[in-house]
Amino acid sequence: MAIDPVINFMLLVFLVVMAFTILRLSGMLAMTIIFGLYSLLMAGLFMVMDAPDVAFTEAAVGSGVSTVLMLVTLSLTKTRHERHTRKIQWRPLLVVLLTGAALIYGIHDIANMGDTDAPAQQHVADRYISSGQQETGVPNLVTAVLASYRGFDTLGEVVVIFTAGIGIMLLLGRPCKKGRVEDDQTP
Amino acid sequence: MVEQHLSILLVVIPLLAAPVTALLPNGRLPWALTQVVMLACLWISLSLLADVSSGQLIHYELGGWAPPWGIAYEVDALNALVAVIVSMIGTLVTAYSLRSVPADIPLDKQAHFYAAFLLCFLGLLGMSMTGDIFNVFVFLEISSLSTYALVSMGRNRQALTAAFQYLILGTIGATFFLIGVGLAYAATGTLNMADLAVRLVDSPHSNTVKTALGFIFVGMALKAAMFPLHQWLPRAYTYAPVMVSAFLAGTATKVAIYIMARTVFSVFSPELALSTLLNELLIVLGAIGVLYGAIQAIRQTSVKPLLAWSSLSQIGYFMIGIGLLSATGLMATMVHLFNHAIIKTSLFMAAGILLYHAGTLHIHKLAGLGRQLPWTFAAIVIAGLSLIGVPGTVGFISKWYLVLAAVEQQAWWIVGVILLGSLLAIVYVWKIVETLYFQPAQAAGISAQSRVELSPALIVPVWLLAIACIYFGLDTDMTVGAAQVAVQSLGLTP
Amino acid sequence: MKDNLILRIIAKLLIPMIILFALYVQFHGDYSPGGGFQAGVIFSSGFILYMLIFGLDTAEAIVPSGVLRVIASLGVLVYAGTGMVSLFMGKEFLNYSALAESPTTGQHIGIIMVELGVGMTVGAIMLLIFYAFANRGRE
Amino acid sequence: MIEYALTHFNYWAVVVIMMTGLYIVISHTNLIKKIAGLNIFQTAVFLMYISMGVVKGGSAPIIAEGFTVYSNPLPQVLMLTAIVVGVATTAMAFAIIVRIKEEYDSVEEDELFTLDEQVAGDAEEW
Repeated sequence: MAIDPVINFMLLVFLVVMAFTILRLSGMLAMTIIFGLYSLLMAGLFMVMDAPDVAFTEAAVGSGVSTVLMLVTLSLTKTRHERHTRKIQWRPLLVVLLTGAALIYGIHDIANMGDTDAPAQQHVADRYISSGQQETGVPNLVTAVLASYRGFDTLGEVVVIFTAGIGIMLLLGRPCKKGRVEDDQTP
Repeated sequence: MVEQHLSILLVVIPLLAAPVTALLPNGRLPWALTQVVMLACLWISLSLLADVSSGQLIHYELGGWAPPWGIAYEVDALNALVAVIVSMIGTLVTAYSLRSVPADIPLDKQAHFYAAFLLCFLGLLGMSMTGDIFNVFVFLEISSLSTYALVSMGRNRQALTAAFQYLILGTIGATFFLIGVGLAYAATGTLNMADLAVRLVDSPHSNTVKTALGFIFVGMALKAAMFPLHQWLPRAYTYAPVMVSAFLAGTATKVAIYIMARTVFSVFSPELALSTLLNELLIVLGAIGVLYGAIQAIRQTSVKPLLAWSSLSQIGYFMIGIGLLSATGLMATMVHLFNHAIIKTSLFMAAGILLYHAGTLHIHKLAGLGRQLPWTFAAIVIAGLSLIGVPGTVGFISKWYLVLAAVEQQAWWIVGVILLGSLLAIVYVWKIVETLYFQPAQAAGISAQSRVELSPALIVPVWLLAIACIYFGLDTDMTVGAAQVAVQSLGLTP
Repeated sequence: MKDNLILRIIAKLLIPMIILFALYVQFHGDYSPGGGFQAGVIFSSGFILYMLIFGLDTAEAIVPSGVLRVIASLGVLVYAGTGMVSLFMGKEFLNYSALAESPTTGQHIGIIMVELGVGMTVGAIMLLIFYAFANRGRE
Repeated sequence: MIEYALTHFNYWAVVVIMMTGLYIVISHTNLIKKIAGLNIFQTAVFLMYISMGVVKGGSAPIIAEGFTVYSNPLPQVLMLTAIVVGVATTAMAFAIIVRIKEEYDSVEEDELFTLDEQVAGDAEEW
């Protein structure tokens, strides 16, 4: 399944349009729905780019967990609209334009997409593809790299999720009996 | 058998302890386990430092895969020193938290609180030990996420907004770091730091590599709260629980600065930094940060924000030290990492004692408290003198090396900035000392409302660090020695 | 939504299939896309569906949050423990080749073990997060 | 030139999406919207990595008979980790937002500033 340039192009254009829509929409519910759709399209694009594992995860997490969490938060905070100022804010715009310019400068001489001679395809990745299956006995190379070659990263990833769980139980666990003090150390 | 695994055990022991701690019943038990783990980590990191001080390197291949295919731990004197800082501060803060946490955190959350504390601790250690640049990102996020939770546990509601602001800026920083790593990977095809260094020398300095350095640098600058990306720091340090402020002030920014030094000196080359004018930027922003932080510190009317802004001023010195791109400059930065961790942690812990005693940290409400709490006051004076850089204290040693580095390059205006920064430090330290000791105690009588009895668990860690301020100011073998070996192992000659 | 018959029946049909799919994704991740993380998310989404239809109390009666905390912690311990076992067998941390006679078998055992750890932690934590949010909504 | 445009179009789109996300984060005051922006910013980075790993004529990196060219598994592995980190951050952020709403009764950043200032009386500090 080689990457289809037309589908790729269409999906990218859609993604850009959706990102702008999320920027402009001030109704929070609509924004959340578009956000879920954005993630789903992103997952589709990953699929087109031969990354089924990432697509799977993005679909489950981006358009699943994140969107549902956003909906729950909207209902808990009773937020329907953001107070939207239509004015362009110049300072954030300047920061964004500078960062974007730096990135455009940086990707100017990045290797062509799909190039088999690109440095990214050569050095480390080459061994994973050529001997990953013999060395780990697992045909899904993503699983092989994830769980064995870079198993320590994945241990870190599990700990990240665990940390989030601990943090959320600290924040939203049974309500504090003590009650918060209004002010005693502010200047 | 154990010796060869020490470098990984340093991270895995707290990693195994954190989920166990989360399951323990609330009360003393989670604290006890945390303390045991911290002591074990302190012992491991000290023995690692002893091993690498002779100049040898410790190399550990995780999963048995040789780098660059697998992740490797590479320990030299630079990261061993950082690991010692983190585990030493962690040990003392845990001892302090025996009395501090019951005063700040509701009982039903203490087990999870200690688990989050251990996670933050192991994240920082993981960042400092690893030789793989993507692994840095993973452990950076472990420490960041737990820090957001820890900061939000502060007793004022402002702790929540402070944690949220930190979360936004911290995540932007981490994502910038990730973009930089991606660009570096696109240019070289590797993620191992040593391998990256080799391949970056081969490849001509392309746009991609320069941008990679820029994004990694900005990402870490956000984490290190470098001026002008410092907005999160004063609020986070002010509103976090006392032991969290003390721990973060001693460790979190230090590790970010270590990563910055590591990327500038041993992944990318100092020449690349020169050609992109990164060094000029570091020095100028560092100098502005030193003065701006100090002036803001003077304007504060409460102890914790004053200390937080003073941290910001000190971060400027690290930036100048790295920006000079010389062996002496890097040595000054490393010595100052250790010294400032000692100083700031002892000051925050001492401020905690004032808070528990008086119930407030408004400076004008603390008048005369120094005479009621002579031990705390004496420790504040010692640490304050170190902060200023009085000879005989640790602060003097690091400023001395920084001045030497500036003089080496004939950069006289930097010497001026360092002296001016010290003068401003005198002003804000004096502001605390004067109120605490020389102003008459308020008629209301603060002792009547004291909340927590002074206990050895609070005052002993403060005094251990105060003694360290003097000891390492007189005997510089360990800190300067380790810094020298580290600088040599990076290929610079002092 | 407790009284809606159609929802209840469809949920009762769907939930076993979701959980079956999660198990497939968990244990077939070596050969096809998927693995512990995706399985954990799918597994928790099955229970979240149950929670939405039959209410938080019923869900918490079946899977109490105390049990979930133990599972979440155990997941991390299973992962790190696999690493420790290979360390005690005389190889490096997480070197699964130490787990069996032939290195490839060892690798395979190790990968299944760590994926199991990932699945346990992710599934349990996702559910705990939703419990925490849902509990806030009731107050 | 067309060759260059075709092989770099993905990266240009990535930059546009990324910067839209970043702009939402730093310019909007609604905290939930900020998190949506943060997610867009992060997913654009995922797209950048995955684009790097694409190989012309390749297939998904699962070894099977009949295929010889596979796309690069390494960026995919890295992004799996990054996606997990992203959802952990998002969940954490929403938990903080829920608590902020309970304490301040607002999720608009500028209102929170004013509420904090009323207590603190010190505008400089934020």
